[in-house]
Amino acid sequence: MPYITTYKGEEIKTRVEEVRPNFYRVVLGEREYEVDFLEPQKNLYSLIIGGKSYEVDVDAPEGSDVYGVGILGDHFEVEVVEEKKKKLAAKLAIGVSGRQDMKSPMAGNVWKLLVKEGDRVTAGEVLLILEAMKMENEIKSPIDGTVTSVAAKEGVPVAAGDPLCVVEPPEEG
Amino acid sequence: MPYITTYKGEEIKTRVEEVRPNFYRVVLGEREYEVDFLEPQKNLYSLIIGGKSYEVDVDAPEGSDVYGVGILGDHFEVEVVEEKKKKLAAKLAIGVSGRQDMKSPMAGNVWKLLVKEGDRVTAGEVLLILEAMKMENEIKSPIDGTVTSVAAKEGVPVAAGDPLCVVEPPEEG
Amino acid sequence: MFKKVLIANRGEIAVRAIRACKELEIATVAVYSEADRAALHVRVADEAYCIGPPPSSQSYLVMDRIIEVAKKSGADAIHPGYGFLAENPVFAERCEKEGITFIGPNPYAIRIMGNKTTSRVAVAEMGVPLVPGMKENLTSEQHAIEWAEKIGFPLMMKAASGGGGKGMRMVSGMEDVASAYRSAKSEALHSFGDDAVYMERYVENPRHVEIQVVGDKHGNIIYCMERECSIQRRHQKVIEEAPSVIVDDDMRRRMGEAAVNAARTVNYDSVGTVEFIVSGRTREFFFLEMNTRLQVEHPVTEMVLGIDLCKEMIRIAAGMPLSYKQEDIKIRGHAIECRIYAEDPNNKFLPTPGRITTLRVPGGPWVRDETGMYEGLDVPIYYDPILSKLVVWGGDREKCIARTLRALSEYVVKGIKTTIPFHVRVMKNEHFIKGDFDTNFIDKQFVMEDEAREKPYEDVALVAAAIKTYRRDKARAQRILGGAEQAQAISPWKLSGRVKR
Amino acid sequence: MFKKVLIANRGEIAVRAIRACKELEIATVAVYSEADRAALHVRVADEAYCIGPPPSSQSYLVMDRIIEVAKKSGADAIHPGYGFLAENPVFAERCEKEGITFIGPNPYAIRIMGNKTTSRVAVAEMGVPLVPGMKENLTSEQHAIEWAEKIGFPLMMKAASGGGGKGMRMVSGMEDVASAYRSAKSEALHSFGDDAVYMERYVENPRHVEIQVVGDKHGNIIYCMERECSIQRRHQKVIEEAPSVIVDDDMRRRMGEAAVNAARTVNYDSVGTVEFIVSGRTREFFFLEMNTRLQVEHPVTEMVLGIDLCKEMIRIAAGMPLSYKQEDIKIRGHAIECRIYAEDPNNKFLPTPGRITTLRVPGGPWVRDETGMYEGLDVPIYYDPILSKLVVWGGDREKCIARTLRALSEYVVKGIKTTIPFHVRVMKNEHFIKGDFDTNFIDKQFVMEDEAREKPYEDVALVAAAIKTYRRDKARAQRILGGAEQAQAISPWKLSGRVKR
Repeated sequence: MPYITTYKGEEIKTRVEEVRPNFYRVVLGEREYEVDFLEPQKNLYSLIIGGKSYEVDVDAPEGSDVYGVGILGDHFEVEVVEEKKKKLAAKLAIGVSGRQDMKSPMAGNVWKLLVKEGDRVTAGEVLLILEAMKMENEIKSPIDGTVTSVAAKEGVPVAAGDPLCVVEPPEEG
Repeated sequence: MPYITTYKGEEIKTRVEEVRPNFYRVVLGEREYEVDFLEPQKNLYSLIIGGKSYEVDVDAPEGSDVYGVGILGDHFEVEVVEEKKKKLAAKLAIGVSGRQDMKSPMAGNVWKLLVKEGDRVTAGEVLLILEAMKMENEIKSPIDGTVTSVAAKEGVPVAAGDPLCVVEPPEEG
Repeated sequence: MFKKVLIANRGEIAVRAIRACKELEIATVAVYSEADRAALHVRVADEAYCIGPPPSSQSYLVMDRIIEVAKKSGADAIHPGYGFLAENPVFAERCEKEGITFIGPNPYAIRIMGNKTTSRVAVAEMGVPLVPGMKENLTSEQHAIEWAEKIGFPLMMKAASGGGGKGMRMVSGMEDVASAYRSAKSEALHSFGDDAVYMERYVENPRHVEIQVVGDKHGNIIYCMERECSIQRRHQKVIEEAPSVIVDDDMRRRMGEAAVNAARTVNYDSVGTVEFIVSGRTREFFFLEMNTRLQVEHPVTEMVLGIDLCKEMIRIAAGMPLSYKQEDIKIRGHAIECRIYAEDPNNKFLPTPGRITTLRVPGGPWVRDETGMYEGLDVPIYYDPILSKLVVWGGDREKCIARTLRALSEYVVKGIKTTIPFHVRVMKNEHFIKGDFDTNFIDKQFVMEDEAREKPYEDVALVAAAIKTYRRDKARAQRILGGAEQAQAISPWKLSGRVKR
Repeated sequence: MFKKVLIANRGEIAVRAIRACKELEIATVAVYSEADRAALHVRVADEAYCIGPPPSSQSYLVMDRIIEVAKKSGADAIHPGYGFLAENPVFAERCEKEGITFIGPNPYAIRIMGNKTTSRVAVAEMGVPLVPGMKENLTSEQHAIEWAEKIGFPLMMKAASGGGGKGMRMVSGMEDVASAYRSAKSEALHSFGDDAVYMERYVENPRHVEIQVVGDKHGNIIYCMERECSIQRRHQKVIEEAPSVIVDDDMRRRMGEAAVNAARTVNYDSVGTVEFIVSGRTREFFFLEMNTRLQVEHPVTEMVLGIDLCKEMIRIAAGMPLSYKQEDIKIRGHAIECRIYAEDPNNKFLPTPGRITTLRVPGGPWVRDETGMYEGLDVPIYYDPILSKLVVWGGDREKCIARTLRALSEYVVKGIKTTIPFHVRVMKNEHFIKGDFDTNFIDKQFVMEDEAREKPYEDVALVAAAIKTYRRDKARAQRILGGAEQAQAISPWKLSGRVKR
């Protein structure tokens, strides 16, 4: 299947072929790799590529095309998307602005809620402070805009991915 | 639910009641225990009984009522059966003799097959030798009788529980 | 010896203390909050009692509940671990009054050493060197300006009840004295409820070197050599080692004797640590404070000396004399400890509570795993993020670093993020390898060097991500087609949901 | 130093050698049979190549394949581990011819020491004590009767190419000499393809004590003290320790010097072990044989000496001189190793291949896990049942036993049975604790004492079984009723199958 891999802003045409069970051919742009594959523990791969043995830790949150890949202390953020889906996404792209659904980056307690519905905020302004494991973590607005809804409540715990609040950019024109 | 627990040949009337989630009352004959229960890893129980904390390793082969229980180096073979089922089994009991379906006690290779269909064997006679992990393990007939079928083949691997052969006792009278 | 010891703590240090008791054949009593029923310390103790809701203010810090459990279970001693009630003189006195032995020093020692000012006054009398500066607190801006002239620049403005870098200001010239005074005072009040501040000389290339001391109830006090704890992130120790590269035999003896003198001022009668700040430039050392507990980093000392400090602490509390004389204390090789936190080093060190879904712990020669983790554990959000400590011994520092790197490469924790990758990167850093660092190294220099590092396995990462995507897509396609084999893994309602979509 | 080392082995010893190479910053090449693709040594090595089908005769023993992989990968040395090709002089010579360094002694040493008769002749010339007896083989029944008179009773009839207790007979009187001669000869022929037998004195209360030696290629040989290996089950070591309770300083020096003399006869130039049989009654010691490899039990020596024998072995093979002089070798504390086998101690020690579904490894102070296991591993049926080794150090033997018991109590292996419960029971045995045992202890005395032991937790076991049954029955009932929540765990076709039943 043809994919587009995005790593450090660069797009690489990618093809994956299952030559036989647990053996893949992967083409990354001009480079081609034959991969002896095993998954001895869930999302922990043992790859043998041209005789070299690698243990690779792969994390993929449900519903996301962005993978966190760990190899011996190094961390890689890689996006892999089907080629046709990528083209579609490019057409629909609306830039870095737009409506911001703020989600909790971790489980924690909402220690301080600093905004309410209708508040105007600027990019970088602290919206609320989460507390987890005795550490305070500021959640900041990524854009200038208005807080249009607030789901977080002070003193109430949230799980990773829970909605906290929504910031909408000023209407255009 | 009323059970009969059998341990070292002794039968003990047993009742289990779920007082609340993860908290049980267990009555063993005259003794009664209140048990704070947790299963942090599969079939590895953390029990707190009257303040005492125990880690208990419980194994129950699929379809068997006999449990292997391990606590700090000690091993217990315990059978727990519903009271009514036990009574039924008692009625049907046919003693220690009868047709013997010999099953493999472990995964291994059939190294030597020493009997064939129709052979007469005596109790304790070696029927076949299994090899696993560089060790030879003799499988002996538990009764005097005749080999009426042989499923094992020399040089062919078997899994734990696979049928090896059947020994039938001489017909009565 | 005690019959039964209650461990008034949780996590890896509770497990450490329980192990020591087991090896001494002493029964153990765990206490746990409602968030910790499944914690490892509950599972490995002989007895376990719930002492309240998750927040530590309602459980691990509630003296009444802990004393009550001790009495109910018949425990004759309490081990406080570190943190929580470990350095609370009121708790130590309360234990004494209830007839339960507090496994730690006498309450007087805890009280004197728990306060920066009283501890400095006490040890100075015994000739222990202090950073040149004030012995009282500042009373006004004018007072600060007068003293700044005497001390010279750069100097440090510090909160009397300080810790963790809060209420601290480096002042490089006279023009900044007044504003530093005001802001340090306000931060000190906010952080510690006490706005007392003082000033002292700024020690250049500051290194944090501490001496382990052990005293018994018969007046014997010895020093168990030093630990180097300069690898700190935001004033928190993250990697410790023994011995220190900047300490030679003569300096070790002088620091050791100073530490014993400091301990003697309070008739110290347990394991404890005298912390010094050492100038990396001049190798002068100055008393910082004394910690009246078993430190997080005690294992590095244990590994190089072959002495079980946790067991020795229990023996001493039971009134037994020290098992060692000063001349028995000999260093063999080198040891390093890496603190494994539930924090994501690739995402601003954000805390990462959650379920540990896969765990593979490093092993092999001279690798010690001090853990509170197991596979399946839900790491709660309520407590410190320390999960475990990896402690490694080697014949010398170079071998020890190579072994630590090897051990870290074997570590697998999935489900939550940990600081393991951070430690891998520190072990490969050339300044760390050379021993060329001070307490600012991680925050200032390492961060930049780390950003610029080579990543040799980029293509392997891309290959892995591509295969993961391919397998995920294939599994999805097969689920939609409804192959019976693949369907096993998912539930009926999920299946129908997907088919409908 | 080598650039790349091929490890011609599998399991825990392959992992051990790979760890040593990693710490020396040498690249590693693993080889594996088709049954071992998922094995830990494949996952942790830098390179890995499949060398054939599961049976070792078609993979780990095929010299051509291994040499081929070494050449293809550019390995300049081969570490043989123990077993397989470790003591095969032909393989050592083959490596030499191909220009690849064999990490082990010279082939001459392997050849001489690999044969009981030639090794006895060689060491006797250097004055190393042998068990009083014959230096040639028996030629006839009459010959046996003549020698029996000279040696006296009880005596041992032994196969010249023996090992593992096969072809051995204890003979207590003249009337049994002829029949023992015939049966030992026949068993020796059957077991080793060689029917040569000889006789020697029977050593009373025999203990197996061995001396670790290390020699380099520059003529230096030192001894690294002893290991006690008398805890054997059916002539296989299962628990080893260092030092031995029956060896004092003087005896240690005499045994060490004898071992060095034995090693010198073959210009020994690697790590090796000289095995002695020691009379528990008289404390006389006699040469048994020399093992020209790294032993399974080498970690106990490493722990008490603070020396990495596996790394030293690699350094020596690279031509480097010994890192230690005899006077550097000093014992600190005590160490015990428990071999963890895939055998069921509660069911006649039957082998138990299969999948490891849960694994929790012990940790904490001075606990060393030498493993080839991980959670999810399928233990294959083709190889030796050793899974891992638990190695524990303590300040003295008593502390070490207490710590070993503590560590064993933390071990959890589910899915397959292991010998862990057996080790728990040995650590609690009063004869073992006193050090009062010989090589017959486990098979003769321990088995009976173990049968008769108290089991304090019977009711807890019954409670657990009752709860398990209750929960199983409840889950079944809920599945049949088809509660959506419970149904998640099972597949649609299974569910319908159950409903129909």
